[in-house]
Amino acid sequence: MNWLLLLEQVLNGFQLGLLLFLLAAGLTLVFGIMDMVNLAHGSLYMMGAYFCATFTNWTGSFLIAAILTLPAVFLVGVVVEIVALRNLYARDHLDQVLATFGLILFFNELTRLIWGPIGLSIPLPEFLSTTVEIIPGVPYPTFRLAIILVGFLVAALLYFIVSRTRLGMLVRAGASNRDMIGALGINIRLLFTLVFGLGAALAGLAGLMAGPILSVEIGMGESILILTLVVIVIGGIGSIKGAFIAAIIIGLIDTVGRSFLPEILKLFIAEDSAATAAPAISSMMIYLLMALVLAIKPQGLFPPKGVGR
Amino acid sequence: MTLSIRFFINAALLIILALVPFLTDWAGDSFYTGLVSRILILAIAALSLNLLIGYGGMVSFGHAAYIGVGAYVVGIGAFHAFEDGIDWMLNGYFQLFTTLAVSAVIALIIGAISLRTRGVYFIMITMAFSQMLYFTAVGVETYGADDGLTIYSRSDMMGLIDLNDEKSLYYLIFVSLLAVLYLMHRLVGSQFGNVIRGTKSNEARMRAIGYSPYKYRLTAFVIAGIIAGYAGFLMANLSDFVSPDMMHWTRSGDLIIMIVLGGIANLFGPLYGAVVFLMLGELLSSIPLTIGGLSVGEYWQLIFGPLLIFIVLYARNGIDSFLPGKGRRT
Amino acid sequence: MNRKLISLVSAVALLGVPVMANAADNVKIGFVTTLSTGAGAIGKDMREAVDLAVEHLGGKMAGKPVEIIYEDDEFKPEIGKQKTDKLVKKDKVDFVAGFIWSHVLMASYKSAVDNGTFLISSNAGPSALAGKLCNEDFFSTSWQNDQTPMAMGEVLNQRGIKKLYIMAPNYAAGKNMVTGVERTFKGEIVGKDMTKFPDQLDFSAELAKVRAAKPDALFVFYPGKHGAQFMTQYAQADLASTVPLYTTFTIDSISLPRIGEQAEGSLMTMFWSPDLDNPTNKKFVADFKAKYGHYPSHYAAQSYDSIMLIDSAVEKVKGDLSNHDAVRAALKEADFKSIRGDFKFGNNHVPIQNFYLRQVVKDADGQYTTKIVSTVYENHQDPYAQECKMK
Amino acid sequence: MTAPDILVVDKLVKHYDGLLATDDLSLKVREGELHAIIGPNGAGKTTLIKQLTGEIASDSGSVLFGGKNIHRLSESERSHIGLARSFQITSLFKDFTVLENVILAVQAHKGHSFRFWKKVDQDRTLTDPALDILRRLKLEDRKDELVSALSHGEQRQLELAVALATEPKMLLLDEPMAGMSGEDSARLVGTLAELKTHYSILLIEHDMDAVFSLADRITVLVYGQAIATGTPDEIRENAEVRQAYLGEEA
Repeated sequence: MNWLLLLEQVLNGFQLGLLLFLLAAGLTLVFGIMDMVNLAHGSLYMMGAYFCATFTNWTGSFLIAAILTLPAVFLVGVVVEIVALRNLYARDHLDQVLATFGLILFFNELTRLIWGPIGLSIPLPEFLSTTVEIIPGVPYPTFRLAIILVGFLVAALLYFIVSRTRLGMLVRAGASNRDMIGALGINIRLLFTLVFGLGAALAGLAGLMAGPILSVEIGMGESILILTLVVIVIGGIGSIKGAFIAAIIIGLIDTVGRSFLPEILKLFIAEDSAATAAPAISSMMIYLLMALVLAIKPQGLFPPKGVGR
Repeated sequence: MTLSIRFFINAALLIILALVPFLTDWAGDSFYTGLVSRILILAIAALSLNLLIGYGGMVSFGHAAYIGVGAYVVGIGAFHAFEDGIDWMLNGYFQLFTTLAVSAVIALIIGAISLRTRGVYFIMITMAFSQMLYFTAVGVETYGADDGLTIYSRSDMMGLIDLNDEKSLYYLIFVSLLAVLYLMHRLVGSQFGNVIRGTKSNEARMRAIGYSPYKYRLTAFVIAGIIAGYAGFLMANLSDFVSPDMMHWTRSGDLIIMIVLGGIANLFGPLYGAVVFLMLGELLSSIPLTIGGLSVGEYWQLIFGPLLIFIVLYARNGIDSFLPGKGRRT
Repeated sequence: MNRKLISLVSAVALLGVPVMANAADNVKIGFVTTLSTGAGAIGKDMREAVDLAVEHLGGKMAGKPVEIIYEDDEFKPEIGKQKTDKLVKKDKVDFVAGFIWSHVLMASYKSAVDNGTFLISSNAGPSALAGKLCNEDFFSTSWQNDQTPMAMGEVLNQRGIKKLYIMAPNYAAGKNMVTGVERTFKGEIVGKDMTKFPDQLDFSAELAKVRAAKPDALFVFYPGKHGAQFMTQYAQADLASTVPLYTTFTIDSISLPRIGEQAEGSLMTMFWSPDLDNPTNKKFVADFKAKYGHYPSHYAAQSYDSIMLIDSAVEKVKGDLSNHDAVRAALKEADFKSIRGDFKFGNNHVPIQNFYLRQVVKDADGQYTTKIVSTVYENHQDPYAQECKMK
Repeated sequence: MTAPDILVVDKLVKHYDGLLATDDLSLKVREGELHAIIGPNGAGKTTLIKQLTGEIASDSGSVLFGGKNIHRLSESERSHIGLARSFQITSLFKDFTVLENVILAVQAHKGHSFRFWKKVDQDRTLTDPALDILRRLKLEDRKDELVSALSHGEQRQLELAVALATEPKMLLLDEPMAGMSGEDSARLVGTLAELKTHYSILLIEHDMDAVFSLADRITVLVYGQAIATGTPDEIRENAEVRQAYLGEEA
């Protein structure tokens, strides 16, 4: 085994995992507190990427664009919440799935209308588009390191908000006992709108950071949405901690598994069949993992207390 | 059953459907026979899914997988008959039996594991299993991988019915639809259906009065899987083609949309949903209107998306709410 | 707009209004491509080329007005099939052309040929249709999947590459590309990654493996949106200095405006390039740029050829499309000036053509495009032609 | 001469997050008696019912029903040996009619339900017993109404009807009078008085008038422990109860 390669793949795994966490955090909060399945979360991610691309184009600076993008996506989230989603909280999941699926179609076509069918690209500033030698002989893209850093910072910040602030207390209370916060006389509408906006901003952050490496495309939200749903389901719906751990696990398994699976398979089956089986198995690996976790723990790894029962 | 307005509307729809091949003959436009055939097949699949979702509250997000399984049985049979000259694999009864058996076994395995979970976890785990089947199909190069398989001979029904004849195939599909509708009607009103519906309504109370719902739900899951597999058998014979794309989770999503669109827990709902969903796409995409150089038809999803939201928000029983008369499970 | 009215009226036909027979003195061509979804960019390019071709023809073939009916396959096989059904059964077109994706073509293929309608692929080139399943009513104005990477394999040999790393998405066309390069490349393949399709987001894991394997070169095939994605990540990984990149169908005129800077200098093989020196191509590229403001892609070039091929056949039979065999013979003759110069079909109705090595460069206006470096193959026929029983 | 014990609860324990919901709880219910359990909110009454029906597992202790240890039986198996329960918060099948609610419970005790064809509403072996029970609880003329169309009082009656339809030996009634108007309560007291001649009943109730008029014996539960058991008169006189439950100084 090549240890340097393994190390690099672990870094890659963390980078993917933290990106997923940014998306999963918002989604799991909305899910946990409002009991709302929001498939359009991926569209907010896409908005983040498109806004950032446009702002970068206007201002010429990725950093300024990033700072402008966050409030912009927050606003989009708030508008979507007030116009469409607010009326769906009391509905069953099926209605929510259908309506937010409608939102996906709408956002995709609107994007195609405004920005055209060809994707955009986000040019990075010089200092972010180079590589750093993390250990001699292993250069690693600076921007990916930046994603890891931002991911950890946001995770720490969220941890602080959820465990130390009043908003966090309400969020925790909401995830385990939805009726209670109403009883406390909190303005629930405002709380929900704020939480939704926060989730949207996090999705936007993920989008603007994914944009420069994964390219800005129509429909970019859907493929990552599925991964995100897998993350929050494995983690336990409503649990930020669960989302964090599941995101890292998925990131690591996807990346490290993908790169070493052919070698591992060769230990068990003939080389030829290993070569054909490996891509198929690596494609379904995360689904296998999810089915396995749910078969053993039907409420995910860290179900918040009192949810679902 | 009382003869309500709704009864006449449903009957009128069935009569129109029964006449479709003649109407299109008369209009000299056989395209619609094929299109309506496809709609009816998807309606059969949606009906079976509605047993789970509408009556049983089990939101399976992987139902298209069984359509794919059924279609692949036909495709693989035709492939070996064509490539290797194994003629018996073209036998329609053999294919049909295999389709039903394989979809039953797969549904049994998936259901046995998935039904341990509830709510969104159930939605996600059923999707996960269907994606595994999807990627398996993509990975099997012998059977065309993602390019799929072209079916060179339709199932050979030994002279009982000729599936190559458009009208015969249409009527097979139509009669199948009637049979599934009647089966659902009986099932839902039976003791078994009572348990399924009761569990959706109040699972805790079901346990308290002495039921263990698991085995009933699993049975419903398998029944729905078998019917969807049968729909796949028909679909393969209609389109002469199978591909992994038929099993993708978005296809399962389409089935759910049909059900919700048609009005949930309503016998005819999935049929209305399938007709409206598929016709709407066809019609909206050919709107002859251009605004500022952009063809509206090409951006039809810009209209369809908000329409979905509107239906969910203001027409809680889908199309059902627009039809006169009360349609509570006939 | 007329046909859209007809289609609405026909929808009403379901409720019992008979439709009049189509006017027989039009040449009707159905064109199936992807217009919605993210892949709509390719469809747009193809449609622009078809519109330009019709314009060049003055809207007429053999004196008859040409009617093009565009249909959107939404990147889904069954929708492609449904639209093809509609074209042949309802619109009763004389030719169906277009098709970007092999799986959509494979699904739609029987609908057209079983109905006795000519099918002309403007892009997709699955090996089955070139080989065993070749059909006398099916023609291609593109290529078979294996050919372009075979040319690339030769290039790699010429350049003295000994150790090659291969990356491609794990689907039929991806596997064809890999088979193609493996057919001709003589050195050692030190690593091969078939990545998830279509949802792979990130190639970091594979690129790290490439770095660790220390190959002389990297060959990739990432069509459409994945191309831009791959090129960006390849550039960020700083591999260019140690592992040079060779591609097929990864960089095209659709992605170049976005990724030109990162792709400048990179090498690929193809049957065509905007700077290919023949009168038809010069006129096509110049008029296309003038009309739409950007370079045509190979998708556009192939689509242009599809229409011109149809025109040559319609002219040859003097507009009389009633004799199916005569039209087929005329199509097979392919007596027209192609954007590739001369045009000749093999026995399987796939063109026998040249393949070139081309490189990404900046033109005089600062736009990124490709120019031909050398000719790799002359009059190359695909390897599946021998499996086709047609003469 | 006392009847044999039908239910024997011995040293039952249940923890919730370090909180003892039932703490070494022991209790005996005699066959044919109406045994009431009273106690302040949070005394562990509903937890006890849930432990008895098997909805939640006990940490330790044992439950004997009809002399048989039911520790390993699932919730539905306990229903089949004759333990029936009504819910404190009405728990009915909301989109079913009144009759259908009762039929569902009758059906549960007529063997398996893998019967796919025959219409339930045409099956007299199901409808007849269901109609009988509705008649007993005076809900017969409401049989075709949806549950949502019933008044609160009627829903509570139906809650009881569903429990009765499972042909129980013993009823576990969790605050059957919760939220009822005085008139409805009076009617229910009449019903319960009639029922106690047929079934052993464990009744949890806050309505003290009802409890003291109906119960043969009463157990007082405080902080998960049974502090006293006896006839209504004995309980009225019990100093410990007065102190703990009624908050009076002894």
